[in-house]
Amino acid sequence: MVKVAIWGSLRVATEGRAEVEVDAKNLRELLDRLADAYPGIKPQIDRGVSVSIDGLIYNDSWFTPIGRGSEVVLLPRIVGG
Amino acid sequence: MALDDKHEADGRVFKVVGTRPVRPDGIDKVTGRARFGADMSMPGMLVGWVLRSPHAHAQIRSIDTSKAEALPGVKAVVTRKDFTAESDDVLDNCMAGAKALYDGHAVAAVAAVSAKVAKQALKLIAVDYEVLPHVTDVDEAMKLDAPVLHKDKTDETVPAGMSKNVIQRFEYGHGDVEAGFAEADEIVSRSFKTAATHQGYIEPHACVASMGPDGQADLWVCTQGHYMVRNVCAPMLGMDIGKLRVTASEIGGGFGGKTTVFLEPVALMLSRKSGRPVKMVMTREDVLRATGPTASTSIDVKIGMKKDGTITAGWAEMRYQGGAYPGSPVQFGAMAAFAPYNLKHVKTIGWDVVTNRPKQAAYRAPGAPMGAYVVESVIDELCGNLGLDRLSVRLKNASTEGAKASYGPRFGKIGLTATLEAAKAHPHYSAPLGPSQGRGISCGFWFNFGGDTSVSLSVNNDGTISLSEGNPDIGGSRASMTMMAAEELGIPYDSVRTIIADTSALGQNEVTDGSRVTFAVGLATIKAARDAITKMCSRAAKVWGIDEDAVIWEDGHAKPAGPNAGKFPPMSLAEIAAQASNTGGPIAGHHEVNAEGAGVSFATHMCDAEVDPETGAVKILRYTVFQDAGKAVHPAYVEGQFQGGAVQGIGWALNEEYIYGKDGRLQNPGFLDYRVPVASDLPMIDTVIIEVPNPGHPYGVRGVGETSIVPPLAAVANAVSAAAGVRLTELPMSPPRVLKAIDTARA
Amino acid sequence: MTQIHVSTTINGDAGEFLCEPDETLLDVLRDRLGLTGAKEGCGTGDCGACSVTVDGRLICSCLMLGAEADGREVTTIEGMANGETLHPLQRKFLEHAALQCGICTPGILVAAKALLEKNPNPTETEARYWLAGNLCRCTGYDKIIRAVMDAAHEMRGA
Amino acid sequence: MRYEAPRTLESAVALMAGEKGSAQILAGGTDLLVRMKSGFAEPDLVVDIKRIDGMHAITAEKGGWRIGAAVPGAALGEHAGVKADWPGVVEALELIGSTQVQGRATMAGNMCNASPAADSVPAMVAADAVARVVGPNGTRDVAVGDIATGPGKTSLTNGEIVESIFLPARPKHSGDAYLRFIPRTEMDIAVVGVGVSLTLDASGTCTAARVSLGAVAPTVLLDQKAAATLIGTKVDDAALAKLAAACSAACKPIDDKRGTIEFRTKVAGVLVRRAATIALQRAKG
Repeated sequence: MVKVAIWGSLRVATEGRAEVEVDAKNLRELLDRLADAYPGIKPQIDRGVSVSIDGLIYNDSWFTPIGRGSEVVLLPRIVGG
Repeated sequence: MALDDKHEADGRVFKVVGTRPVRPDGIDKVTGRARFGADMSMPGMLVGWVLRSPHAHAQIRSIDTSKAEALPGVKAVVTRKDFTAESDDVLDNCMAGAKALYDGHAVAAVAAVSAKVAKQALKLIAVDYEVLPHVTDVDEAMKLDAPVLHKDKTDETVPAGMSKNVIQRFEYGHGDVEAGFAEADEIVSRSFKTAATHQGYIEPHACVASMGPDGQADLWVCTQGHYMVRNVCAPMLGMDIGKLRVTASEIGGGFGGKTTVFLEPVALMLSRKSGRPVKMVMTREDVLRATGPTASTSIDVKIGMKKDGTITAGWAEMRYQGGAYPGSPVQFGAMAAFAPYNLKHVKTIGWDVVTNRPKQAAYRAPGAPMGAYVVESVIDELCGNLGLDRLSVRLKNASTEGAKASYGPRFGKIGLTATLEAAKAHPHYSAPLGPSQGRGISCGFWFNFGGDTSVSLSVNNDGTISLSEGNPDIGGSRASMTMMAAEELGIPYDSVRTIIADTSALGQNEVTDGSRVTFAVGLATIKAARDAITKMCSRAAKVWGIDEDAVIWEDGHAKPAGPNAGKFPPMSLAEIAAQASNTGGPIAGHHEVNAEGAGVSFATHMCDAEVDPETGAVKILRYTVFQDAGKAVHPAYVEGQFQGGAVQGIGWALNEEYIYGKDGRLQNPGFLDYRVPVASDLPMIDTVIIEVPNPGHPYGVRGVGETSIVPPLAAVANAVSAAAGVRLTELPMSPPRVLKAIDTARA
Repeated sequence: MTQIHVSTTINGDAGEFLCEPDETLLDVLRDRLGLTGAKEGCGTGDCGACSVTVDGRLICSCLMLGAEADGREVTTIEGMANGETLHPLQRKFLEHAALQCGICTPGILVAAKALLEKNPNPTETEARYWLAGNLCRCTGYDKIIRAVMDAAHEMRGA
Repeated sequence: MRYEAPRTLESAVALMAGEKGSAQILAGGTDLLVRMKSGFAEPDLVVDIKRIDGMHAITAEKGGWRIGAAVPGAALGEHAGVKADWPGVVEALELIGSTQVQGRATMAGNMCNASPAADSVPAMVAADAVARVVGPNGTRDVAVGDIATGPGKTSLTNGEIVESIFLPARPKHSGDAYLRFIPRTEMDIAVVGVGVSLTLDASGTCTAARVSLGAVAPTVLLDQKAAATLIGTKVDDAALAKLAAACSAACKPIDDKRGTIEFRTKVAGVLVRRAATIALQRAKG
């Protein structure tokens, strides 16, 4: 299981929990399981998210491995100028 | 810099990286030969002009183009009806649908044989507008009785009962801010406003589109991302992506403002309808009225501090209007505002709001400068109230490796402390100040990212290298790529020529944004060079008749790996290249990657300002940037990014602003009254490059392009507030505002 | 509307062109003569990207009609280098990395050349005020000013 | 649009007077071309006066200087004689726009553009400059302050052309200065402009003064009350304080994108004090 930190305004979809657990070994599984378990998060996932894994930010790479002890934080999709 | 684990590049002696060679496009750019967006012409070319709404908000009842179409010399007229693709905000922004949503919103376009005829034709287009009430201020737009722009764009995060102009709510943080404030010895709460500013690139948007009756098209355009232009425009035109080839011209500045499309789909449509190439070039007025400024904001912030300087809690509520469509960068403001500080209790709330202004476009670290401005202003005030040294307090609270960022994750290796220590040790910090002068400090943070990148590197028969990448070069990146390829291959800088390939030549490339190019394209370039090296080693092995594993690459030569591999003289890249046909054919390396995991970036800025207490005029006396670059590939262009970002920030702080009249029309759509800094406004901008290698890049490179605009708003505001003797809470700090603040404080 | 016939000297070469009476010199240079080194950043004399000299005087070519050029000597960025030999200012701009995107560069070089012809030994402040009409959004002017001062130094033979 | 570049003033007047549509004089063109670009001006005829003999001349006359209508700021700034006599006027003209604009912009054009914020006009008004106007009915001399009648409007009648501007002989022990306030250091339109010209007697007492204000009313103001506060004084701090108060009182500005009423009113007082101090120093030599 991976612990995922959820930002404040999405916590309405996680019954107020700031952190949820899903069974995922990589980024794709993480997003799929999150959307399955917490349908309220799905619209934001569709709008775009980034995921911070151990402090580094990932946007798209499905097969980025997520270790057991990894720190995982859901973020709105990062853009730049 | 002490590091726990070794970086690949540690101890590596670079030969090319870290030097300051002349950029490959340099001669073209100092002789006038470089071709920018508007410098292209094609045989039989028409010119396209856009009709824009004079109203801030209006229903478009009908558009009658018949008289324009009948004018001799007019070859095509386009309105939204010509675009049959599914509507989205980007298309609607390029050509208004049911409503014109801001002053300057495109409503029709004409292609004609000359600009004169086209402009005449625009006057013949009759648009029947039903003018609607408008709103341009973010706080006004949030009121329940405000005119509503869209009925159905609010998302599920917005509580019921708010104005429909409120699109999305964000919340970040951790801990319990109320508990944190209870521990504080001093609390400061303030409200701030910042005006919308424009990226202000000197080159207006321009493109030339040419579409044939077979549906294939070419587009020449100044953009930060020609692959993006292709991917966005093709579906708007109902085309296959592969049928649209986009070539990036030289680009005259972007800063985020050229990360989307405005004219491009319209030019393609005009070309399709007229059957001729069509050139479109914006006027400066068009640029300011209808392309991406950044958000204006209204922010409340509250920070608590102990007498020893420990920040006990930070809270901010941020309201950003991003123009007529969803997508202000408020979430990045809310994420980045407190990122430099390791806080137990922190909370930020962000509201994305729409108003009758042009759709915002990314502007260098989008959303972050305003967040840093309010937080760093209040920290400065707290330091003043408690009599604490402003740099020491920042050092005491600075985020370091392992600190939990206010937006969630724990930081890896970061260089904030190094920038603060460099600032403290710098002579600027201890230099004396005169009367009516003040010094301001600010830290700043930006995420950076990587993204899809494709690079191809050909080994030519004579041993030179042709390097193709797909990211428009805005600030010298071709030089950096050339350097990294030369470094990796072990050959001179002059043996490599780097070009920006068109969209048919390479795989997908993300836009030149997010401070990604030196990081991501650099990474792909190094990997492409390594790919070529592997192939060259294998050719040498064949010639020598040894195992390819027994060949290594050193200083531009294939060499037997050791005495057991056999005694062969090193074979140079040029020798291998010359024999390529005989040893298996052409040699090329390539690399395609989604370069994820870019390292975040921090900076500390220091500014001295003098205020004329009788007029409110501000003079910037001295300015120093301290920023972590990971590894500076071409230090002169790294310094250039630091200096340019600082000066854009100074402009934002002092004089740049979008001014709307009561009629909702932009009052200053020109460089006369949209006041970007001029040479005589400024001192030299000193720079200190800190290098804390980024573990995610083979040479340790971090993006540097954006972070430099994050601290200056607060650095300048803190300097001006110190010099004026009163806290300034509204940007820009134009002379009337500064004078009024001084007079109010004295009264 | 009848086009006007104009005889002029551009970068030392005598030439002729036809233009509309209300056509700016900038449009003539760019659209009729293929000299696209001068850029239009604003069209209102506020950015300096279209700088050229006319009879030795620095001007914005967007604020002059093409018809006015009759009998005048126009010099543009394309006339700055002598064959393969760059003007010292051009060389110093490259050495100092005084350009990023490069759109303002032609105008700034033309303006800086006019400065050094009038004042071979400008102070930093004089250089900054002379160039105040040339907007640059990328560099913050630091490296531009350094390049101009260094070129001036070299040209004085000091 | 037709473009004409006549060789004589008479033919220029005839062209202007004979045009049935709208006709514009082209001197430096730094205002006209901007207005044409934005569509605010769509003239049927443009008469370029730069090919007329004498339009580029700066000539000594009766101890003063006559400056041709086509003399650009850059040329005036290179003229040691005018600069020595009327440094405030020269500096005012040189403040307009960039170096590039200085290569073209003229005092006569700045005056005829009739902007309340024109930089050279308050300086010329303080200098008591006179415009020479040539028209179908002959030649007349008009005080510079009487040319503009409102924003963009002048007292020139059909066919009339400003041929030159005369800066009178500078009295002994006198000096002038012009200061303006702009948000940046260059490239802006004046938010407030102030011209001061004053004359001292041998003892350093002010015997004559002219004070003018720009950008605080529909036209440039000649502020006689303000001038009166200086006359008979040594232009000391007390006099300067009265001067500042008088100027602020004379302001009738508007709020716009460039400044507020409050700001313009206050800064007018600040600038006039500073300008008078410079003029005083110049008068003392």
